[in-house]
Amino acid sequence: MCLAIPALVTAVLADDMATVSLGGVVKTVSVALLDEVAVGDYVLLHVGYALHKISEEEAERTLAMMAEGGLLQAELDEIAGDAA
Amino acid sequence: MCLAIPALVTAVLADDMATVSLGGVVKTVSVALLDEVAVGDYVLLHVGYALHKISEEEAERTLAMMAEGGLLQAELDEIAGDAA
Amino acid sequence: MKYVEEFRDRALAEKLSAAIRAEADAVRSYNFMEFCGGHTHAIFRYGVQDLVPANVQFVHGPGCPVCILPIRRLDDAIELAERHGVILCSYGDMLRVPGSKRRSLLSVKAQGADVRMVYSTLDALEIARQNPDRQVVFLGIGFETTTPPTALAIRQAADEGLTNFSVFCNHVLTPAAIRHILDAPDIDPEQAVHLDGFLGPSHVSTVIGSKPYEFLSETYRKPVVIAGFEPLDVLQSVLMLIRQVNEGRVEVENQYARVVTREGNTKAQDLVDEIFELRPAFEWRGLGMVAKSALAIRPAYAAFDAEARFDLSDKTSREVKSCECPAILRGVKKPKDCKLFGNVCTPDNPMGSCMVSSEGSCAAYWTYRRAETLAEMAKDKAMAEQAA
Amino acid sequence: MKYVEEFRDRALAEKLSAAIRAEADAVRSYNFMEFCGGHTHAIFRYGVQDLVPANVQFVHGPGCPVCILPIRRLDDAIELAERHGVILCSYGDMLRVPGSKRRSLLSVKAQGADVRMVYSTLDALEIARQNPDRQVVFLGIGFETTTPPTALAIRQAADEGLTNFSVFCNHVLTPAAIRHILDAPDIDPEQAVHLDGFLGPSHVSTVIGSKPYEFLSETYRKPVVIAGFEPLDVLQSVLMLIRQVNEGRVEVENQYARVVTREGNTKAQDLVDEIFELRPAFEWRGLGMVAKSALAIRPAYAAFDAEARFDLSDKTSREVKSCECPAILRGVKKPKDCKLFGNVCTPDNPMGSCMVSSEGSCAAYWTYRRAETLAEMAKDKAMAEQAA
Amino acid sequence: MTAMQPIRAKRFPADARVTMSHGGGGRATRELIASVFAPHFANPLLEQGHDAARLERPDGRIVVSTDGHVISPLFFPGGDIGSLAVHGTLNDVAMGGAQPIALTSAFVIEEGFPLADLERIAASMGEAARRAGVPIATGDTKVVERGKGDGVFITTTGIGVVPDGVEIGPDRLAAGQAILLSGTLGDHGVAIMSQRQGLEFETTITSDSAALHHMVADMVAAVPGIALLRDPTRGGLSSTLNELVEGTQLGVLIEEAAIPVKGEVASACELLGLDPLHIANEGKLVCICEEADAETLLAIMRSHGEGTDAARIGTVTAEEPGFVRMTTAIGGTRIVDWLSGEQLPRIC
Amino acid sequence: MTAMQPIRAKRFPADARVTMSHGGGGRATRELIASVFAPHFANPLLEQGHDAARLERPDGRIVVSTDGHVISPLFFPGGDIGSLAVHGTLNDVAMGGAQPIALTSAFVIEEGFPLADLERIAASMGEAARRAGVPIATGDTKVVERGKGDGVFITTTGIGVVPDGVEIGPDRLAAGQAILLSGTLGDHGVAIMSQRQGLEFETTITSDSAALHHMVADMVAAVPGIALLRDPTRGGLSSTLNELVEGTQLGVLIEEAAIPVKGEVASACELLGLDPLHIANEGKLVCICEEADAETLLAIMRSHGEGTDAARIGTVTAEEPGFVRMTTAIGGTRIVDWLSGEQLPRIC
Ligand code: SF4
Ligand code: SF4
Ligand SMILES: [Mg+2]
Ligand SMILES: [Mg+2]
Ligand SMILES: [Mg+2]
Ligand SMILES: [Mg+2]
Ligand SMILES: [Mg+2]
Ligand SMILES: [Mg+2]
Ligand SMILES: [Mg+2]
Ligand SMILES: [Mg+2]
Ligand SMILES: [Mg+2]
Ligand SMILES: [Mg+2]
Repeated sequence: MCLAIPALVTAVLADDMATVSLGGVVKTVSVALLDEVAVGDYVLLHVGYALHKISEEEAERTLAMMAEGGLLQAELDEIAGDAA
Repeated sequence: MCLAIPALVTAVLADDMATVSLGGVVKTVSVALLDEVAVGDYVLLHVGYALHKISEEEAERTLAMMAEGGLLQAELDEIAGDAA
Repeated sequence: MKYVEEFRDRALAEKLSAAIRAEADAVRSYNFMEFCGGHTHAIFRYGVQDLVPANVQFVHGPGCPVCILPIRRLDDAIELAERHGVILCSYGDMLRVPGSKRRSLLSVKAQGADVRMVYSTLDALEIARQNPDRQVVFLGIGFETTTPPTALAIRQAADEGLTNFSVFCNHVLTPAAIRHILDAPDIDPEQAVHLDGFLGPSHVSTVIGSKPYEFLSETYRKPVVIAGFEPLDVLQSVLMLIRQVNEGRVEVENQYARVVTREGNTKAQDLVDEIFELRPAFEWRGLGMVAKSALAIRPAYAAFDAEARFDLSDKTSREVKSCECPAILRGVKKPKDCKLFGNVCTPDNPMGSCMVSSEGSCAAYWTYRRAETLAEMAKDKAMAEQAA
Repeated sequence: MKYVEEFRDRALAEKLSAAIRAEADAVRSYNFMEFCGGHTHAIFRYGVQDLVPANVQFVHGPGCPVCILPIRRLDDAIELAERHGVILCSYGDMLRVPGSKRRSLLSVKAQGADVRMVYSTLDALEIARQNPDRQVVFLGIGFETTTPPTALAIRQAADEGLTNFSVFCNHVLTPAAIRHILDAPDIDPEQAVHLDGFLGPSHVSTVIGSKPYEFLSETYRKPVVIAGFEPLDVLQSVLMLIRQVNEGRVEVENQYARVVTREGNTKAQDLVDEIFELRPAFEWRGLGMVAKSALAIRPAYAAFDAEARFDLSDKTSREVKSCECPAILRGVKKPKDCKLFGNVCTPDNPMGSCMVSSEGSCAAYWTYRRAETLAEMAKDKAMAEQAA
Repeated sequence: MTAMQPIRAKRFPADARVTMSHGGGGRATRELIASVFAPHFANPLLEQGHDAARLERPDGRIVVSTDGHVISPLFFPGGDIGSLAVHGTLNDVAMGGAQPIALTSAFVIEEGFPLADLERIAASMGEAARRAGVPIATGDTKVVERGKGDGVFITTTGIGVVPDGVEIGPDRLAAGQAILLSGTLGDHGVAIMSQRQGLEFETTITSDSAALHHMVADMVAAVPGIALLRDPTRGGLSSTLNELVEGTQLGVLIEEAAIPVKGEVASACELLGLDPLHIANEGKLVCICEEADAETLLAIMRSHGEGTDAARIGTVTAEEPGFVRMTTAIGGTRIVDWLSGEQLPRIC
Repeated sequence: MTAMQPIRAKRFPADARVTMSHGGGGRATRELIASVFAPHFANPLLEQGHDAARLERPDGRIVVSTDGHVISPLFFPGGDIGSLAVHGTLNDVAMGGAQPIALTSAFVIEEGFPLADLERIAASMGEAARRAGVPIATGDTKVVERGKGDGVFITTTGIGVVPDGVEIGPDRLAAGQAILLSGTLGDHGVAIMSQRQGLEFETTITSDSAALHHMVADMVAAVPGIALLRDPTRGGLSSTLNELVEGTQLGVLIEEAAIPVKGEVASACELLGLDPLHIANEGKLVCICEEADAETLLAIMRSHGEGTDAARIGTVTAEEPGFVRMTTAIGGTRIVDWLSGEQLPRIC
């Protein structure tokens, strides 16, 4: 029900509409719920509407945290220890 | 367009309707165009309505005339001559 | 089937055939017009021509209601179904007749219009009752036979207070058409076929009686035999006509006495009078405008008159060029004289109305006598080429 | 697909899994409720359970909008489609949910009701524009994620002056439901599951932000991690929850920071505020009446409110007896505890709403973990028999 | 795409209807098949559980024929779409002089169709196939949205084996051959039309729907040199005969008085303005053979229940190539034309 | 009931539509067939002019399969209902290990359908059949009233011959066998869905609709002992595998990461919330064989245009009988279930 997926804005159209691409699949959606949107933005798409922009920076931070999180707390401590 | 066929009245129903039989095929039709109709009457049926009663007497006369008519006028004269 | 099979008896047919051959005067010809399409159909379906000598010729009249409906009226019916979105009900044969641009009620149905074939005005009324939110129009066509059922339907609708039922009335009158043909002011005398007598309408006469044809013998001096639609009826009527001609009599005789009386069905006549009135004139395909030849719904029943209820647009309706239906319906040409016959025009792909109804001349020739007709056409063509 | 595939990476998953196994304290258990059906689905579809130790348990919450719609409201929707003859539009999952007498929107559609699946409220508006002579009702269901699109559709309809479009509004609010579960006044303490933390809503939070969950840590002292819907998001969030628990922290953390902010989408929030107002209370399947847990259309937009426009009859709506959905939706039972599971109740023939949506617990167990569940059920049964 | 392997039959409620799910190709489709079709169609070929059925190596050449059945109404006096779909295709195979060895059936069902009616059709189909001794080897089920179908359409295909030496086909026609008809014309079409809404009439006529391959087997055994067999179905005898001669150097002459037509069928035709020669039959055949074989074949036909009214109705001629001519009841002659335009209602 | 003998082709006007007359069985039916179908289907079997086609005595056992095609939209990227109806049935025959020798086709056409579209479909069907080297031996045409159909439905039946020694069937499955897939999943279903009204999205994906019997011929020649072949059409790979094991003593274990899926197909599935395992394919096959034959067969598949992406995706197991289990992308496991409920839109 809350299915939503990331999509790249490829064109901003009239009437609060935009064209987005999801891995090559192109769809026309409403961006009326966003304050501003630009070509190149990634947005989260839900039932034909963009709900929110996606932050590239945060995504990368999350992935980095995962790689980190994959380390055991003990190993992290060790790394911290080594660094110290 | 003016297709019409003879049918036997098998039952007189309410609302100026009647059941008729055409050689075993039974159909409910309107007899509203006839002054009176009784079981046993033959009627001429057209687009769901009985148009006219059929006269048995006249039908037989016609068939008899045909049999006669089939004789050449000359033969008829002859017969008349013989009888005379 | 009583009153049917007896009138198709082969032994009797042979007797009548022999009598006709014997009595027909070999040195003259007998041209009899059968007004009714019903007769045309019976003649062809049973091969009646094969039972009469070659000098007895049937001239096919305009008595096929489907054939004589002018294309403009058919375009109006198509407009009712398409533009006004009504449920348009009609008898089966009417559906395939091509209107302008070769569009028929059947082809607009195939494109989504709601066109329904009915077997009776009773069905059309029932459709109206079952679809109270739709307008239902019955396309009323036909001669005096078919008119009383339409009149009854209108009265019934009035009695029930149906507000969604109306009739697009195209009912026409036979005597006026026959008179028009005989007046034939527009016919090239060289083309004109001399008519020696008429096979009078069969089922029409059960309603109006034989009296309305008496002007034919009285004014026009033409023998008339009211004839049944079975093949023996036709043969006997031909024999009766030959005898009138040979004897110099000019009478209205009634071969179809088992159903037709001089007065007809007066109850039906009264009902028709109550609902309908004479139109000053009406167009017949083939005959043009014919005075006092058709009925309109009386103003008292205007609520049931589709012409009053719907705004029908002006239109220029066009016949297929080189279709000879008009001349065929006047009896001055035969289907073989039309160069479209069997070539591009067939019952599956009719160009004119005469090719649609099984009572139309072209359809009858195509369906039942195609081999002979095509052979004649080939012969005519060869002769024409030789002449040229 | 950027932002999708990275979050399904197997190597990273294995790392996270190893970390979870290492950090989870073997002598205690961790019971985390995922509120959202989206999480439930991700957990099952990717077999996330297989990557966490047995003492980390997922407790499935009531976060499937299809599952928690009370049967009475569904019966109302069926009535709109059947008795009022509207074009009823809804998202796909809703169509198969059984209402009273096991009738669903899909089954009444099969019997002739005009029920249409739409992918967006934009489609429902378009259907209304294209069918000006029909009433079109959009069955609005869903949490805060799905509400703004409904709000926009209503405003659009108002702007266009559409007179044949309305919404049957069943939009509900997540924080109220979580609060209700934690208050759990009606739950038998023996049955109650102790919850060690929450996987916070993912896409709901993109709209409302993480702030509305702060009461959970502040008032109820429960750790919360707002978690994305991809499997790595779930694993990482579990790790973060374990760390909070192990460290005795109670915070609202945001794992899904790439889309969720503390404030959320204020434009969408304002729009929702303009169109909707709080209902004093609303019934949730499983939870009963929950105060301030749902939205109604404001009187200013009553013209677009199907509840105002149509007269919905009183009805006694009945759940299938012995369907355990209510207890499952509260997290106090599991699908294996329902004796209908897999027996008479399957996704093709659902008895309760939890078996319909792919986000429902019963459907998830059936579809993705049937083998294990049926084995457990057999074991439970054997033990019960031994005990007896 | 879904084999009819019985997986798990289930009992549907009495008022259950077909839904789109039943056509999705998933478990619901399999359950429908297992519950509604498999019990009635049961046979070893179907139980192979494969999407395609494997038959034994045939002892002769293969004959194959297919027909879609879209009849309305679905149930009519003397049969239903299920039995019709079996008989219609078996007969087309038999008209090749072949003995049918297997049938396939493909259903297109309209959403909302009552399962009880579907089961009734399946039962009738199964019974017709069993009686005919021909298994329904494989099948297919599709569901279309309400308003995109008309209850049920069934396409059946028949596979048959024709013995060596039997070379039935239009190329075998020659002037002087006798034309035989296995019984009365028009029973099927009239039975259907009697049920048509707005046209209803009562008659005791029932459809002649029947499988003719057993009769054909005896005919072919006695006279392997039969020139042609045809079943005069849609379009009636007139279309069958026209199909044979149109565009060829041969004609046909038939005798109206010799053509068997039941009294009630003749009456119904009068009522509707139809010609019995245009009306569909579903249990009759036209056989064209050498003059010398005519009596033998008539005797064989008459010895079968389906051929009791068999009659010699005409002759192949060289005189009027391309035309079907008939001596009429009153001794005149006329062309017998194809059915022109639409025959209402749908009769097969 | 009407053989497809070319009588007289005629040119219909460009905007002509199918009328009820075209289904009456009379001359209009024959003209439609002669004008629209015959030119595209032309082959010696059809020209026998008989309602049933007679094939030569086959050199092996017969395999027969049938499918109704009710796809919407009728035209889609990579094909149309015509080519699909040919490929779909040829493939079912090929899945029996057989080489198809003939097809039949039965059309149910909705009144008002544009003749130009019908001809386009016939042309595509004819071309697909010619390319496949399999004649359309006989056919049938019915017309239903407007609102009682959906453009065109086409039921095709395929007849094939399977060489002795080839015994493909579900009874041949055994634990330890390898499961091969001939290429990417979901192309057909996604191509169809991209055209669905109200759902439109743009993609470069085209249907994989293709005939597989040439590839199968090479596979069977190299490894006559192939245990099973199936085309994962409606219901997708999940239904195909479940059909095989449900109710048996065998299970299946597949590896999500090993299953080829195109990027755009995966994206479209995300967009629609669908699982590629549930999506229909029309040019793929699943092959189950002995472990030892897996590489040989993969090499053969990859040497054909239709099998370039062939992959080993799993193994038949004895461990969890009746279930299809999958190792997921992240290394967890789950059951792979049948498609549940309706798959929208109609995809075959
Ligand atoms: S053959 Fe056709 S075109 Fe010629 S007159 Fe007759 S109806 Fe008209
Ligand atoms: S298995 Fe079915 S009946 Fe049981 S709780 Fe779940 S949805 Fe309800
Ligand atoms: Mg199939
Ligand atoms: Mg298959
Ligand atoms: Mg056939
Ligand atoms: Mg047949
Ligand atoms: Mg319908
Ligand atoms: Mg056929
Ligand atoms: Mg046949
Ligand atoms: Mg198949
Ligand atoms: Mg297939
Ligand atoms: Mg339609």
